[in-house]
This record gives sequence, structure tokens and C-alpha cells, in this order.
Amino acid sequence: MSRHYCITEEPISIEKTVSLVTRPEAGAVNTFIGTVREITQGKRTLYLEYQAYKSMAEKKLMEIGEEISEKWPEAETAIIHRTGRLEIEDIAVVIAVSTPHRADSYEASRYAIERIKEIVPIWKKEHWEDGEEWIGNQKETKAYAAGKPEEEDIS
Amino acid sequence: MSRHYCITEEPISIEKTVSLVTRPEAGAVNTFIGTVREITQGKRTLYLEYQAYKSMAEKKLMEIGEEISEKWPEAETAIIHRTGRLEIEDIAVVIAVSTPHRADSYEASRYAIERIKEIVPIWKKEHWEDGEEWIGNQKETKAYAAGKPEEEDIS
Amino acid sequence: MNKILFFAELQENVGKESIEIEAAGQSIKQLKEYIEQEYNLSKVHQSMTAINEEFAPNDETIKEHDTIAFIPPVSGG
Amino acid sequence: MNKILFFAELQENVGKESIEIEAAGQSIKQLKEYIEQEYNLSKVHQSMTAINEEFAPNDETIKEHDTIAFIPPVSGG
Repeated sequence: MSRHYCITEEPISIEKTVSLVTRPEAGAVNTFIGTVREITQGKRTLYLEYQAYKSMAEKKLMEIGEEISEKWPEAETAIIHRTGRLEIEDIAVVIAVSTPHRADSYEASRYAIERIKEIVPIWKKEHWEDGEEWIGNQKETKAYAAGKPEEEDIS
Repeated sequence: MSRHYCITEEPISIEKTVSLVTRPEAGAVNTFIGTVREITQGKRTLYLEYQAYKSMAEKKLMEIGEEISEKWPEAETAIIHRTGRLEIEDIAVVIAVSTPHRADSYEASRYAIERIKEIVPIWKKEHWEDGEEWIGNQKETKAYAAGKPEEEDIS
Repeated sequence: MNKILFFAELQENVGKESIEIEAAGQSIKQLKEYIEQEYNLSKVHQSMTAINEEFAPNDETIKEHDTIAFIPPVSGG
Repeated sequence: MNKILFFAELQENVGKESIEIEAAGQSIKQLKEYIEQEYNLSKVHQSMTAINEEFAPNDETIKEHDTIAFIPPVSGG
């Protein structure tokens, strides 16, 4: 699988991810870095656990890169997503998109993160002091309870 | 002057710039990295030279950060701009904006780069094989010739 | 034989990452009904399905050696 | 006395990063006209001006000890 589209258990280097897409023709690199947020919807997260269907997830990341190349032909994309246990502030995902001009780099990068949340088989489990839950939503708008609905409203 | 808003002659670390804005409340960091592009409007650049009115430029960068905080109260911003001689692919500017949710990080980061091109006293001089020119435009839409208009149309 | 993969909540509920069963000739929908009954796993119906790492609709027919994965709503990023 | 700063193309044309002159009491516009004549620098009129690191309009009056900078169209980023 290409170095540009990876699922890894190791900490992600922003610098290395960016260097995958820098090139003489590109004057702009937009990156999106997703980090572990402590408070989500009023609940304090202790840590997260990411799981992926690795082989399919890497395929889907590459597919997102191909979609970007169709929409923004001069763009070059790299997406690295981490799995395993992540602490608060750890980096879960780095997207880097280089383009000759800056507007495209923003739009393509934004497109990438939205598509990741739609089609890439990666899941996160939030661990709180009073429970844990697999977050089951594609666009971070809703969650479904993980068999312990009675703990759902504690916050 | 704050470490968050700097003009420097040293190479810029993306990692360090991002770390200035990561924090437990933020789940998203958008960065914009401006690099030296080899070809601009059909002309091959050999290298660039950036000059700044350093003290005022750092003030203006900080002002942009304050404007962002007014528009996106939960955002935290860092902007580092390099001056001196830069080679092709070198990083000229790194903007990092962290926010709790991703949409804001994209919008605030975009706002920052547009404002830099409007109000921050930094200038670049392009050096080509057949000449050189201070680029005099605020939004990269036009340039004015540097006293050698006869070389302007060679490309 | 067919390999059936479970992820996230489904994996925890089934207690296994994967199982091997003979599912060739069945539709995805039929397989989901079997899984629901066998593992008391009604949430399998809220999952998307991948056959050999590509999303597939409920009426797709499973072939010999296909690998089936149930994909609960994703939450990467 | 007042310090007058030049940048980018203006600096190259003047051949100096800065000069010291007595400009107190003059407007920015008057100073620009002086600079234009003294250094044959018509481009000074296409520049913005900063007084003590803040942009200032052409009709602003220069005070004793003010630092004036001519800011050609910027091209950072």
C-alpha cells in the first residue's frame, strides 16, 4: 500500500506527512490534524481507542485521494490515520494536500476529512471515568449507545 | 513578541508551530504551509528573497490572531513567517489554527492567509535566470515591474 | 467457506474478530438475519457490509471464498 | 528628527534602509512629495505609510520622533 495512504499504530509525524506532498510545482500545502479532544458533549474523555479494518481503510483512503485528483487535478494528497490507544492531544489523523494555489488546498483538504468520516472503516471508542462507548456516527453529529444506555446521560 | 507570531530567518518547524496551538479543548488543527513554487506565471523561479518590516509585521500577525479570536472565540492561532533567501520547496509561512470543531479551523486558517496578504509588511523578490523583481501585489493577482519593464514579458 | 469479520461494537458483542461459515449463495440480507439470530445481534442491520473490501448492498449474493465484513457507522478522523 | 524607513523596491531605489530628516509638522502626503523629488521615486505614492508601525492616511500630520515607513504593496505568504 502506498506510503501516502496509511493506517499505523505509530505516532504520526506531521513533518513527514507534509514532505510526502511537497514538490516544486506546489506553493501551498493545507494540512488537517485531528487530535484527541478532552471534552466532547460535556463528557470528559480519558483516552480513545481507534480500530480499523486496515486493508480496506487504506484502500478507501487511496480512493479519497483519487477522488481529490479528479476534482482538483493538480492536487497531491497524503492521509495517515493512527489506530490503537490515543491519549488527550494525541494526533489521530493527518491530512496533507499540496496544490499550486492555496484555495484548492483548503477545499481538497476539507473534502478529505469529510469523506474519511463517511467511507473509511475506522472506529473510535471513547473511554470516560464512568463508562465507554463505540462512537457510531459518520459525521460527528450523533452517537449511539454501546449497550449501556443507562449511563448515556451522565455527564 | 509572542512566540505565536514570529518573523524568523530560521527554517520553520511545522511540528513546533502546531504544538503552540494544540490543547485538550481542541480536536482540530488546520495548518497552511506556503512553500516556494518553482513556476509562477510561466516563469521559472531560481530562489526567493523575503524581506519584512519585522517589528510591525509581528504586530500585524498578532492583530490577525486577535481578529480571528473575535470571529472564532474558541480558536488559537500561531503564524510564523520566514525571511531571507529561500530555495524552491522551502517553507515561507506556517499558519496553525486549533479549534474544538473542524469547520472553524479551516475557515480561520483561510482568513489568516488572506489577511497576511493584505496587511502584513512582508515582501518577496523573485529571482529568475533573466532577472529579478519585487512582487508587489497583495492578493497574488498582479505584479508590478521593478524598473526593468523590458524584461517583464520574457517567460 | 467464507470469512466474516466483525469490528468495533459488533466485535465486542460477538466476542470474536471473525468467524468462518459457509455463506455462498446467500444474500447479505440473509447473512445478516443469520448473524442476528445466532449472536443476538440486531445491530448488524444498522451496519454497512463490505464484500472483499468493497461496500456491497443487502441484495448482493455471496460467492465462495468471499470475505464479508460488517461495517458499523464509521467514526474515524 | 524623524526616521524614514524604506523597504523592498523602494529601499533598492533609494539605496538605503533608512534616512533621518526633520519632518514634524508635515503631512504624509507632503513627505511623499519630498521623497519623490529628492530620490526621483514616484513609486512612493503607490505605497501605504506606517507611522510608528501603524498604517496612517496621507493627511496625517507627522510629529517629532515619529518613525515613518513606506510600505509598498505587500507580498508575504
